[in-house]
Amino acid sequence: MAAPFPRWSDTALRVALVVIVLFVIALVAAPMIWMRTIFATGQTFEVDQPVQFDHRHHVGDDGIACQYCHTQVERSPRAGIPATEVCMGCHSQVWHTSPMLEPVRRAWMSGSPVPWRRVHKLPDFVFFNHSIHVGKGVPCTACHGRVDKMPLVQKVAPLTMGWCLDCHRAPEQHLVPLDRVADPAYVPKPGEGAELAKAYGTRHLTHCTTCHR
Amino acid sequence: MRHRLFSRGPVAGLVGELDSPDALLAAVRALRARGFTKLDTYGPFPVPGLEEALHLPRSGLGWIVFPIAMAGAGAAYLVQWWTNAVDYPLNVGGRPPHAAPAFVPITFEMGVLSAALAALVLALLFSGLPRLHHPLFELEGFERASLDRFFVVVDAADPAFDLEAARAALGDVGALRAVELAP
Amino acid sequence: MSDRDHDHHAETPEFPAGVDVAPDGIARRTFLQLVGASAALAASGCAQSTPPEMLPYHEQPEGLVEGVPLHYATTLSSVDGFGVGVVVTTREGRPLKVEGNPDHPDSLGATHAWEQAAIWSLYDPDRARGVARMQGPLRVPATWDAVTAALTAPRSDGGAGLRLVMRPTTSPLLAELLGRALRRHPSARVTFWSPLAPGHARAGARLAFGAPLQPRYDFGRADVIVALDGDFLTRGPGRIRHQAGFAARRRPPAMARLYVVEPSLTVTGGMADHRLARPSGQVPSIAAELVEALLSSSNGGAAARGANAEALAACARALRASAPPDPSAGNDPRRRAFVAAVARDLAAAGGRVILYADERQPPLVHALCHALHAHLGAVGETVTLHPSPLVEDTPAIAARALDIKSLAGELRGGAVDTLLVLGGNPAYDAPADVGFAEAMTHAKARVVLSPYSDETALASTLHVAEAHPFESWGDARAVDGTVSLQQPLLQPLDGGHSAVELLALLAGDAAPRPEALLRARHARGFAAALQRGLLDGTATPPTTAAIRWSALAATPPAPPPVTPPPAGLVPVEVTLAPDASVLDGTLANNAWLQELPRPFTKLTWDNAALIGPTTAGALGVSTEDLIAVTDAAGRTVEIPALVAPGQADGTITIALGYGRAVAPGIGERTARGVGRNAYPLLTTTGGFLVKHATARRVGARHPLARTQGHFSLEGRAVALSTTLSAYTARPVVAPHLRGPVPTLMPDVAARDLGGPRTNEWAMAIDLSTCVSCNACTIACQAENNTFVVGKEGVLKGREMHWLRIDTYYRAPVDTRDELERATDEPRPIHEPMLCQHCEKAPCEYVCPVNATVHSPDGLNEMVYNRCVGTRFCSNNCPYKVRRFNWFRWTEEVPVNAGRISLQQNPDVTVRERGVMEKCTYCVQRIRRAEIAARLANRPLADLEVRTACQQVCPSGAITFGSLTQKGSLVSRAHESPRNFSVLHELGTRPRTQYLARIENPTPALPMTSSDKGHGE
Amino acid sequence: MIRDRGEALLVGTPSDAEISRELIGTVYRPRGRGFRLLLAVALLGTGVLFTCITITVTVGIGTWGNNIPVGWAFGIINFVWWIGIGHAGTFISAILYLFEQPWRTSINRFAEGMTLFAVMQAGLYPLLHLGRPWFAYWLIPYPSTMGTWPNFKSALPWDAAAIATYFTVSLLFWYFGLLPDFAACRDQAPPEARVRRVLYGLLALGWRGSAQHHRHYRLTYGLLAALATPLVLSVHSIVSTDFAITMVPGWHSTIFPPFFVAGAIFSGFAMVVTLAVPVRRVFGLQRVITKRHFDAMGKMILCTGWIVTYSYIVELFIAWYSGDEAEVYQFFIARPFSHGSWVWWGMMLCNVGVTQLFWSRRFRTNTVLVWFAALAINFGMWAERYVIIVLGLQRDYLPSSWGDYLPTWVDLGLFGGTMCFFLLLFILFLRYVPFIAAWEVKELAHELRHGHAPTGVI
Repeated sequence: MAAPFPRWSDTALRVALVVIVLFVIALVAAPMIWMRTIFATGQTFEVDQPVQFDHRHHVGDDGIACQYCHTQVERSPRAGIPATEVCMGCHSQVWHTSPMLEPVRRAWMSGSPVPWRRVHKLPDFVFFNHSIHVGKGVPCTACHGRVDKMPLVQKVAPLTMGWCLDCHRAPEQHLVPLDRVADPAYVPKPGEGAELAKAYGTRHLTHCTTCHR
Repeated sequence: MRHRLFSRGPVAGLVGELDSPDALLAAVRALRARGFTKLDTYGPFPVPGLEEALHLPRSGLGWIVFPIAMAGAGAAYLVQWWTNAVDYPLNVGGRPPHAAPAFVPITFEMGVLSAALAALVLALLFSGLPRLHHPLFELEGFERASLDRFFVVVDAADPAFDLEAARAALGDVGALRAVELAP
Repeated sequence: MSDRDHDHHAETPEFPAGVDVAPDGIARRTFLQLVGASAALAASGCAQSTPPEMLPYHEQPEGLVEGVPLHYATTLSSVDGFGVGVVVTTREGRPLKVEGNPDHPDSLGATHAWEQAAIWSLYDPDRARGVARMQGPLRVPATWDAVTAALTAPRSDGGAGLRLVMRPTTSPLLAELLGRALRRHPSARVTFWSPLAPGHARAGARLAFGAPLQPRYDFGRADVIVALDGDFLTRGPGRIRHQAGFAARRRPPAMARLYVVEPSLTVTGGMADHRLARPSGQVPSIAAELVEALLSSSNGGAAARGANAEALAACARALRASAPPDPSAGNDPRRRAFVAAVARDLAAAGGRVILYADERQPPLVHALCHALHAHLGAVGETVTLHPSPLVEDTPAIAARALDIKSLAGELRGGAVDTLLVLGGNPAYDAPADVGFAEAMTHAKARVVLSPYSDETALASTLHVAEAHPFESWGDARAVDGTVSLQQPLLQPLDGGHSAVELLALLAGDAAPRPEALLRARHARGFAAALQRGLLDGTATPPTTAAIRWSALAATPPAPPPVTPPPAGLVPVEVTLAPDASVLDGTLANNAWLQELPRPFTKLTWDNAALIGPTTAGALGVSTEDLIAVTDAAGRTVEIPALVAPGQADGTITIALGYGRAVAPGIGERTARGVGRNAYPLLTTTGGFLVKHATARRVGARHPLARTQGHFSLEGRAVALSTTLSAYTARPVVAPHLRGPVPTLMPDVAARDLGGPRTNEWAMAIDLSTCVSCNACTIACQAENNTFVVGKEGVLKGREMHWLRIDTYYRAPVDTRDELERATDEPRPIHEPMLCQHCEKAPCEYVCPVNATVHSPDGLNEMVYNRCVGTRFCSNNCPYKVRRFNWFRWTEEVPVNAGRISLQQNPDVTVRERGVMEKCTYCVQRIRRAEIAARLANRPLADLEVRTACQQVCPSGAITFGSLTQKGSLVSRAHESPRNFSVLHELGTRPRTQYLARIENPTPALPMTSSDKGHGE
Repeated sequence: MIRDRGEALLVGTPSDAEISRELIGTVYRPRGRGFRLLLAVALLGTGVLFTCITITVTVGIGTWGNNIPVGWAFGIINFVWWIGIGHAGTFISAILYLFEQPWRTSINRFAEGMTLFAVMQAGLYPLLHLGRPWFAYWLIPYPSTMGTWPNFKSALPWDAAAIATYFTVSLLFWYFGLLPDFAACRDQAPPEARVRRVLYGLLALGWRGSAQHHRHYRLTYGLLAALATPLVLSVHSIVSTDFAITMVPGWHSTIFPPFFVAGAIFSGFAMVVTLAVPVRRVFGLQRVITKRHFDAMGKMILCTGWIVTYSYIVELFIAWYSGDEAEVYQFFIARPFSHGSWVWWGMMLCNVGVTQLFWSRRFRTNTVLVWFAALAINFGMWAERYVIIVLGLQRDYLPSSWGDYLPTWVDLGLFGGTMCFFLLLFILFLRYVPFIAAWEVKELAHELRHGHAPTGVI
């Protein structure tokens, strides 16, 4: 009887083995890598808004403080989306004819709100509280980045649990004086964070009910 | 450690076919007596005393597997310790984060697992497997090596190789046939 | 703004769609437009790919801070018409949670289960919508004008053909409007009907004082309390106050003593120091014996003499005569000893006594109680008398009042062309001999105001959906007359209307504006009242009315005829009782209440015939056997039996409010098919007491869903009790069940991991004052988004309540057979059981994914989104307080889905299928308070954080706080000599600890074996 | 006839060729009607299994009978039962190999097959019984974006590791042992079976039976045996910690590891007998699987059966001796008298009662009687797990939370389903794999001919 396998079969087998091993490795590695890409976290993608609201202009040029529109950020778990009246507060005077602001005016007349698009979204089982972060010297930029340089707001942080933990384990690196919390340009001096942490009694909260309730 | 079966010269070696383990033993002893050293045998099951007859050293595989097992176990323990006690220590039921007794089972299992895997892979490598094709397979009737026949091969690479002598030796021990392997 | 509150679809890797309930778009949209937060539209926001919408307010509502709750003071009227002041928590316009109003005299900051459950009724998907003309069972939508036309139209007959039916009410506004309406229609008459109206009590007061005075009890001052078939802890006006006062006197050393005579275990009976299980029918003669004992100088002492002794004796004779002769009286040593002991205590108490009877007792017994109060000098001491706040007792209206039986007569006589029913459900709950359902069809125009398409609504021609109290303006009085206001928290979800509007129409006001009417009624201090919830200085001063002794001594009513039952049938005395959950049926459609385990029976989603073991033996029935109960007139009710400990021999107790006959498709879907209707046994003559009934076994069986199946302590020291005397002799109740336990484990304190030591949260529960009123269970459910599982779920042992109340019978009992277990005097003890937050939690170390771990401040944390659902933690929890989401409950039990999801607390995760859950010590409240305190850079004060169960408890049995705060209530409770840990020997070191129950039995009565025992 | 200590291990003096024909030839025999019928049944049952799995995963664990307090029931019972069965195979091939028991030779191969297939069934349950099986991978320590890790103080990760290791090592051991026989299949292939020749050739990895191969082969085989031996003992010990580390009355017990291992081997041998009897009959292997084998297995059953019995006695004694009211109630009232206690009586009858029959050699060597006894023991061991898990949970510390358990049709479907799935795998194995180690039988025959003891390695 002839030999069961020709000469080349050994080479073929070895190649096949290598391929299989690589495939298995990829099977495990690929999703782990994917979860860390901006495509999974949704970072750096500009979200189209019904009104092309330009933070660069409002914050950067006009120097309007964050709290002027996000009024409740210091009292509420949420920064809050400004009510239409807040927009109209200025824009009934300035640019009150700009076609760009037409949707806002329509909203103001009709009473039906402007359907803004959400950029920073946490799962429903995560309870993030703006007031305590802002109130303890965590600047807006720590999570939202240089909004004053964004024509359209985009997500700069992955907002993964691991990312939250990084800061909760070592908040010092981010802290700024309370009066500079809303100042996107402020750069903390070296060592300042540690002092502030002492001053504000900053705690390293990594237990679950800090965020999950 | 794969034993080569190709050498310069007219023949690659001489194959003798025998019909019983005892005949095989006899053949090997005879060939050794005639000074042949590069011998190999083939048969359906390991014939007792054959390895001694061939003067094959005991496999040293165990010496490699042991450290691998230790490494596997060690890694397992480190992972448990680092994840539970260092990276994210939590108060779990008031138990210490570094709970050595609780880490034992997995440490043990991983040790065994790595040892077993290592042993298998090494055994194959040492015996030059997998090797689907082999010149002996082209030898007519060799398929009975896994059924009921026994073969002894005298490698031409053997410094003491002498076709006629080998043939004679095989004849003496009552080999069914002695076939030359073309290179 | 975060879309947690509005975007219920959020799809996330850890929690796929469905984790959070998606209410049906329409309902929530209309709803939220109405409340002005059109943000609701965010419900359309969905998958990650297209970012969800965020809808800002048009104008930021006054005082509203997103994510921060607002509180409104308002009022809920009980079925008996009395108001309970409440404070409602709202978030972004959604009412979420009811709390008691601390300023309100009849709430004192606490509520009962019914007030808690009101929030469910608000979002009840089965509520009727708007106005409709009824064509048979068909609701043909109509306009408000139809109602206006029907009611404002001037009548030629001066209202001779106009009849009103109302629930008992104390509302000054309604009183005024009713007065105006009756003046406009001089010959119209009004009927006040509710099966739970305090009729006998008022009749008794009339007998005693000549006027329907309203007694107001101060249980906090009473040393001796005698409940003559009277459940003052959960029934009648001022129940919450009663419980608070009573609880105050159940804590040693200054303890009151409670005697109870009753046919079947009530919440009050369960707290008795001495309880005599006897049929209601025997109570009058027992009362008589009590008077005689009191008057016999041997134990009466000073009380024996006194001016009115003779009148009292006459009264007692009258009672004897009125009661059916009961042969047992003579040869009943326990009864005699009991009566003697009560008499002796009453005489010795120096006026600090309360005698309390319930609606089942004839007026004469109520009168006797008043008389005894006066005689023993309790008036002004423990009892004050106030003019009745009930509208029907104001002379002008009383003159025009008509009892329901005569009303039915008039209806049948064809004298009535227009019948106006303002709330209530007479077609269902009127006495059988009235036959109201049939009678009302004789009226041509039948305008009915009711929240559901219930029996009465279906029999109407014009049905107006009644607005929920949280949707409408109104007011109500407390027992002492204090007026509290009821303000709407949102626009009517289903376009409902209130009795105020309809009465105003009837009074000729074409376009009534309830707010204006109310403002006009209480012109002074209205704004302040809206803030505080009640009008200052509206309490009526106690009256000093004298007992009319002569009238009391007058001739007794003739004893009812005794008809011997046919052979083969077992004679029983049936006592009807409002159900512990659904009362008279008004709340039958409330899923929370339906699933609330009834005290003692732990029965859910059903009513049953409670029956004593001996009687059950005679009938040859056991629990879940169907029996047929037939009254003297041959009316029969088929109902499953439930062998109940502490049920008097020869009696059967049946809860009312079930077996709703509502048409399929519309009406109360939750209530349909639940339980059996016992109203056929209710008659105008017999009332709640059906004498000379008979019972027989039917043969069929009916499964009963109960949350507890085993009531014996098995001799385990899990619920401790002892007597006051034993306690004073040896204060530390259980030295072996407290303090540190030896362990080989190195002590890993929470603070060594993940953060500095801040607080050490802990709880203490006082078994002396827990009466098992169940308020905590519902409060927890409302606060923590706990789903209901339906009868099927309970039958399978899958109820989700985070806090359950375990009831054990301490009387020595056989362990295996329910029948044998039931004894005459079961001596129950209640033990609220919730997560014990063990410092060495067995649940934690078995979780493979760290989904349940310990926080630095001593909480046993349950991380739903990390849980994979091995249920290992539940197996290893010796307290079995963990609950598992066996299904996606919104799909498995549809009532969880839809509009009710608007009630869900946005601070608490809604749990997905397949994850474990349990009590969190209301961690959301803790964190909220912590953040507030840290923002203000101040430490947390004691009691700044209150758990839902603690806040609601009328007894104040639950204490919560931090052990690190020196002198905090909880740390003192943990030091108390009564303190013990359940299953202490397991070394779990629970943070929830218990205070042993102390009882105060009289030495005059023999102690049952277990009195000494620590729960043996 | 070659005899070894009385009973024959091998009847007659088969030549290597005969052995090959008998044992290797099976894979080339044409399929019979019986096979097709059995296959149909197995496939049907497997269908049921996957239907029930789908229902469980889509609707939820609620479709099972579990409740609070009985958080674990059929799922874990069947898991432990299957794992237990999976013990005999490796026990026979590893431990008996190290102890140089010649009688292991002709039964070890399909005992190992049985092990693998049983472990596969067992492996299903821990996944299925999860509330959210799609997150099962959270038990593995991998660097997640959440920064969270498993808790290695829990017995469940131990379980996962133990089962995975046990399965892998058993698989390797089995496959490694098969190499020479795959080679034989390759070489014995009839001309028409070209495809299968290639397949077997691939599986044989080019095995040529060279002395050089055997040199490493025998050492490795011994090594794997030496590694598998502690595994056999560790796996069920670790499984038993699922219960032993808790405080549930009746679970919290230090005797569990040895108790469980003995029980596992007990049930394992019972299952081997259950399978060996029909296989022997159908394939006419009376020459290879002889009374001697049943005699030996009978002795193993008797011995392990007595260890189990002893454990029962100790449990009762300790419960009484501890004086712990929950324990006492659990063992003396709950198990014999409460809801579902008939299972306890069944367990006692089968595990303690039936075992005693194995005292008689005549009984041990009567394949028919032994087969029925083995069935009884299979049930008895399932009942034991039911008693421990369900009856334990039904009556724990607080009487208020006591509750009863009843399985649903999904529970039963899953259990029956796994049995059919097991059957399916097993008959395919019988059909396409040399289920008796031909090369070892040849070796054995050779050694018996020469009358010297079989060679071990170490």
